[in-house]
Amino acid sequence: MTLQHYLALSAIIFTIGMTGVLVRRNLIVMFMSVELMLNAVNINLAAFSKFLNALGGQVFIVFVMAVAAAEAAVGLALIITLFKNKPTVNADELNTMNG
Amino acid sequence: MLVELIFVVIKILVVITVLLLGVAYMTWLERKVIGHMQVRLGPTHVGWKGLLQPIADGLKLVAKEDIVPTMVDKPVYIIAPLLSLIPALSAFAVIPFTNATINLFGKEYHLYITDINVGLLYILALSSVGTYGIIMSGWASNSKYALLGSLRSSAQVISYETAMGLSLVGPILLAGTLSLKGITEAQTNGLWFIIPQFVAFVIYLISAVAETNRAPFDLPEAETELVAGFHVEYSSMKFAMFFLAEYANMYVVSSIATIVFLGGWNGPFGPSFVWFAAKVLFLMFFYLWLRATLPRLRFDQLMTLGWKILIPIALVNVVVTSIVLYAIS
Amino acid sequence: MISNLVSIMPELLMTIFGLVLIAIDVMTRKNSKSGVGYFGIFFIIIAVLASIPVGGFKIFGFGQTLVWDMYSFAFFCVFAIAYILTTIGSVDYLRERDILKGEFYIITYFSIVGMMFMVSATDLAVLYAGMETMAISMYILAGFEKKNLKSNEAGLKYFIIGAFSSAIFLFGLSYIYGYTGTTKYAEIAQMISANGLNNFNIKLGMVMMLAGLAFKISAVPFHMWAPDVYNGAPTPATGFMTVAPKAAAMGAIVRFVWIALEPAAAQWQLFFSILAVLTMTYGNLVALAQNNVKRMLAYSAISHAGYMLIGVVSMNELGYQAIAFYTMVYAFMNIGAFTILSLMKNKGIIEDERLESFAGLGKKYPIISLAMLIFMFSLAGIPPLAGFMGKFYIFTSAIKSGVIWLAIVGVINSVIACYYYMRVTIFMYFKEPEYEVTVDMKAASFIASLIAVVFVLVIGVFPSFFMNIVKFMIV
Amino acid sequence: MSGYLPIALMLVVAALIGIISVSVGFLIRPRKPEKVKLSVYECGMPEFSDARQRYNVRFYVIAMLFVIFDVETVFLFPWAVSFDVLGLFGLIEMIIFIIILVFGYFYAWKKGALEWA
Amino acid sequence: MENILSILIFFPVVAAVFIMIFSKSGKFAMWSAFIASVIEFILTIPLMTNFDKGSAGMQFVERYYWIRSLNIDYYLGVDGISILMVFLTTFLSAIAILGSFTYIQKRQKEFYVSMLVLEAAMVGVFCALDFFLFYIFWEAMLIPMYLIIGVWGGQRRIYAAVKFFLYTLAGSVFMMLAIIALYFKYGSMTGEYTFDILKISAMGAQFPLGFQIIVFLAFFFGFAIKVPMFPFHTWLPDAHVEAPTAGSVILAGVLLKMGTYGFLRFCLPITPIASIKFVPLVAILSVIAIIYGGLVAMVQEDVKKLVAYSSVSHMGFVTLGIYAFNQSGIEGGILQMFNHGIITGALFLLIGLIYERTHTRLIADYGGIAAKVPVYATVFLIFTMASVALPSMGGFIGEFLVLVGAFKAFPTYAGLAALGVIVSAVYMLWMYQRVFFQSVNPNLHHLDDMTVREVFYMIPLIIVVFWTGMYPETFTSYMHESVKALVEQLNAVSVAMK
Repeated sequence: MTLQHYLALSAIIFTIGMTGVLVRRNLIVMFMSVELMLNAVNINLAAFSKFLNALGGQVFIVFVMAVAAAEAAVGLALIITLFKNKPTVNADELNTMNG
Repeated sequence: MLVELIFVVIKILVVITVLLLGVAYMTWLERKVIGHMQVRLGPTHVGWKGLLQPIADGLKLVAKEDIVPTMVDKPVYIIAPLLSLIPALSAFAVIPFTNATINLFGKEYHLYITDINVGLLYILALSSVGTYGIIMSGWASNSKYALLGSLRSSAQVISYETAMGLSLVGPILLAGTLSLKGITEAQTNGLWFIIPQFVAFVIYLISAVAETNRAPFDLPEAETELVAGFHVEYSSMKFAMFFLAEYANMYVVSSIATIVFLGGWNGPFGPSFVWFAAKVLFLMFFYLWLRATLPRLRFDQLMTLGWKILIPIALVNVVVTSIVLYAIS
Repeated sequence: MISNLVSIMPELLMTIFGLVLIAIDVMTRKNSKSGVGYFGIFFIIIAVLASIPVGGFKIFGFGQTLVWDMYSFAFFCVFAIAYILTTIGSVDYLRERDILKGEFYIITYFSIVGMMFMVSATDLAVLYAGMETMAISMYILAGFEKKNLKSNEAGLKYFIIGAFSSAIFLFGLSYIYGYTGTTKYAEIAQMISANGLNNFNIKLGMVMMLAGLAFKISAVPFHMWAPDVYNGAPTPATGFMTVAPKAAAMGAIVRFVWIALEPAAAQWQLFFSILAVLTMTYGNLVALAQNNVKRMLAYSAISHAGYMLIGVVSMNELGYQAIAFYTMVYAFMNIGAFTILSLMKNKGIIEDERLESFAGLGKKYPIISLAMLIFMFSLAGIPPLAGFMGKFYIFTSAIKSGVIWLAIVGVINSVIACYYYMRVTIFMYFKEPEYEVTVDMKAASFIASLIAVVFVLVIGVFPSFFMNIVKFMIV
Repeated sequence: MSGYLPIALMLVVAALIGIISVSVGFLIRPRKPEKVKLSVYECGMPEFSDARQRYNVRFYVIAMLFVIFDVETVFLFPWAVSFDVLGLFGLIEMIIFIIILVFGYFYAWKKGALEWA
Repeated sequence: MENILSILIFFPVVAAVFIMIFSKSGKFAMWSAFIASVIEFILTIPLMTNFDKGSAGMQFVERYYWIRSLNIDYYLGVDGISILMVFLTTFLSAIAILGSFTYIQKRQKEFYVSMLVLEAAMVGVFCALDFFLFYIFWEAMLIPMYLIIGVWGGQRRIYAAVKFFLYTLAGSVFMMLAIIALYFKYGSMTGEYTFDILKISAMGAQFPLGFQIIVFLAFFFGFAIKVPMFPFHTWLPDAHVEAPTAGSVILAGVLLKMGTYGFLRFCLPITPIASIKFVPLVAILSVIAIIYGGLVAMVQEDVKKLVAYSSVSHMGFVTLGIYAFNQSGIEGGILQMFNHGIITGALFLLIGLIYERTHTRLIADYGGIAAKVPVYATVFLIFTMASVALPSMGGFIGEFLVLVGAFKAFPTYAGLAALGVIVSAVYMLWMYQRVFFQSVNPNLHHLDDMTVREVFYMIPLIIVVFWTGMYPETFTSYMHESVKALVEQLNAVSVAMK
């Protein structure tokens, strides 16, 4: 398990997440894809932290996780308020403002 | 290396076997104890004093028809019980139940499976995973009772998880480590943490009961209103697995309480394993006792207790502990 | 330890005051929630006054991960201005729509804490934490009008794309961390000057990170969220969102470029200048085609980010000062414009913010129209209004550093931009009304726009004082 | 790393036990599906509608609160472990942190997020 | 006396604010604006009388720190060239305001406020000695003028206003870049960063050629649009035609002069080498403007448009004279600026007042009105003659001096320009004939002659036209020294170039 392995794994996960955000149209799935991207970052940070023998990266992961939690809370709340007005979670139907 | 590996596998198998037996006989004990408390006898027919009852129950469950209702979300429906059971069993990987060692080929080995420096965090994390099993089962069943039960259950579990986590901060402050072994050793030559952290202990105990969905917090499966809660649509071994998971979780939280507050394997004399087992079993008995004694709470009372009483007290406990600790040192 | 506390003293003060605001919010009755905002103004003024870095001092804290200096202070002033104007100007709008809640002010307030961390960060971790504090608050603000579908959409779009951009930012950041072994700006700079910028991974990381920041300032091609979000969000919130987060991200970019990229400045000039050109040009050209003033201002906000980026491209002290000054000026004029926009109401025939709503306004509401005229021409950069001073400063910095072509692109753009700002005045003054439009100017909005107008004029004529605020010492 | 290998093994064993115990009865258990048996339980009546409907938003609020508070609790753990090292400054910082948390908590309380009636 | 220029600039602003706040009725607004503009004009008289004609330098200088961090000063002063322009501005503004009394029927208050603000900005442009200040005033004129055209203009006023605004702005932003470039160039050469026009002008010859060319082109672009020179003139007919009378008067009378003033004040001294290099370009464009403007004017059917195109032609003389680079050419140019302001202003006023009565400006709708409105016909004839440069009237002296200067510098172009004089006689007289003689248009039965007010504001214009025609020394004496200094500087440069 060299550093490159971890980086490759995280790059793959990141790409999957990114593709998910760009391709999928279900808001929840898009949000989950974003979380996937964040986790890819966490893998990177953990790997670097290990191979650099520095703790900074791991501290950063805690940051990222806390932020991801806050984001989840806010994001899901937004989805719920949207759903109350318009029962859909399809991103393509968010077209009230075209122009 | 290979020896080590084999030894670890053996340890795992032993622990799991003991655990499963413990779970099985806990059901027997539960029926017996509650029976006697209610001036009944409990199971008597299968074996001496009904001692083979759990085995019979197990066989029955294995042989029962496995009904999968038509409207369920099948993959999720099947994964859900596994997701409840696996974390409950896996938690035992880090529980140090004895300080005895064994000498194999000139090398000392611990008898507990392993010790990691974030043991407590690992257990908390696993118990969170268990929530997924509950919510997935309710969602997959496509039954109103199951869904409501699972929602209640997960709401309850996550509500008390916060209080539980906070109550553990005090002992961690005292011990200065997250390793369960470390916490036990911190109590070897001093007070058990139940003395300085009595408040935390009480909070932990209440939360633990709620975490495991046991009476008087057994709302998710309240028979009278929700039939059986989240596993109403489960039968056969899938149902049994929820059952196993519940009892295994009881063992887990009791073990944590033992380690964190009651000094773990520490005892004035005798083998450490016995002390550990005795403390755990006492706590398990306490569970049964509660079930026999207390009526079920209303859901709003449950939430009020968790959010408005336990969490503030736990927070105050953390602050006070840290300030006192700083003042002493 | 003391220096640690002093270095985050403004942020700490703001946080404490923010908590007090929460307490006030909880204690006030439902119909007097504007009091929360007014208390916020009071608190923020105290915080600003308490945190003036006397004599240009500069305090590093927490192992050089953040710093409080004149530069941070200048941006703090911008945020305070944005907060004060938004607060006063929003009361009537929010009450009208029945969303006058204390949370609006509290969230705005806490977002400022995040912004302050962004501009005073000298470490990527602090930058990230601040950025997310800001961003999450902004998602809520954008979706604040729960019952309005447009607002919901705005919030969600902002959220998805914002989270996406922070993920990209973070991924880049992780590479920088991995290959330089540090997240501190100064140490990154050392690594770069020692090894050059030949490491592909560092470059990739930088590009991804800067792209993530570019999302936050809505720079083209990372702008796609901006029009819809600015259009859908409640108007006062839009006013705030076009100003403060942009200023914060600009401040963060500047500090990053200033310290971390300093050894490789020349290589990044091209990157930023392409970004600037695209941003200005795209924002302006699309704004030309808009018939909804709010949307037009949204695109104009994109183009203004482009002008600000010219200051980054300059890579000199003057450019950085220019950005701070520009954001300050922009706060006054843009929030002023949005305040007036938020008052427009016609009786359901067309959208309130349509250009046609402004027809004949000059005759019916001369004072409001005059204010709008001033804001529009200020945004267009016509002297003697503040907007001109901002642009002048920016172009001065560009010429100083020799990127004359960019200055030329900039001025051509500002001429193009002039046309769509003028359209508003055309409708106000030169056209007869087609629909009945009412502008319900209450005391609070009046005061907000009055403050904005006065400052736009004052900064336009006597910019010295404000230029001195943004004068800071170089590291 | 070796500390984690047993955990991985444990997970594998636990999973195996789960899977085996589900599938062990496969050969002996009866299989007589019929329509009524395969319908979900609804007090013996034919099922009324799909169960996955919208449910009380309070569950959601609780979930949100949990996410926030639990993650905040996570910050307490490392602090508690290295309490000795951090000293007074760490204590002050954490008290500030807890104060912020408490404000958020009481805010949620006052806004009725913790009520269940 | 030492703050006279500031007073001149800010008095109209104060008056505008006063009107904005206290005016309840349009009548009050118009009278107070008129009084304010007359006071403003009276204030210029001591300026004129106290001016030391024997000095080429700046007088009445005021200088205060303004934006210290960029070394921008509030720096005012007038020399022989600009003082005439200040005089022209205040003079025409007063008359234009008086001339709007009946023309402007809606939103009078705003109109007069705009006029006063515009006046202040115009005076400011001519007095500013700091580049930055100059630019501020230069751009500040745009907003009131834009409003004047857009709100009170004719049918296509919106189009005209926007076109005017964007053209002018487009020109001036490049000027801004040039100004900033000069700031840094001067700073890097001397170590002193300043926007001081005089200091930078003094350095003019030492700027490297390439830099001079760039700066020259930027300035040229801005000023040529304002003048307007030939290819940049397309905004002018629209703006003049659509603007209300007062707007046209100010546009033609003052705003166009700013372009040529800019050439004199900036292009020549700051970029002398580039200016000399670009003489052929400017001369050719000027000649084209003279002839083209005249020919286009000839075929116009709209009187106002005709006068507008005649402005293009006349302003061509000005630029031609300036780029002759000799005493008579430049003096002729300045005099022509002054005269053109008076004459074209008067013509626009006259067109405006007949338009108020008939609501048409097409030549074909008139005819034979000389008999109905004899006074009007007489006054119109005077200014027509002045416009075709009849000797003894203002226009003659200016054009004559320009041609004398131009013959010295570039005879061919001067010859072609002289043709323009003939063309202008053709279109003006032909227009006069078609409007005032021939058969009477049956629609024009009720046509009142000029009222007392109208005669009253034409009289000063007539006086000035004859005065400049008979005794130009009154005005040229102001500029002799300044122009001499300028010519000497240019000669020194051209000698050095050889």
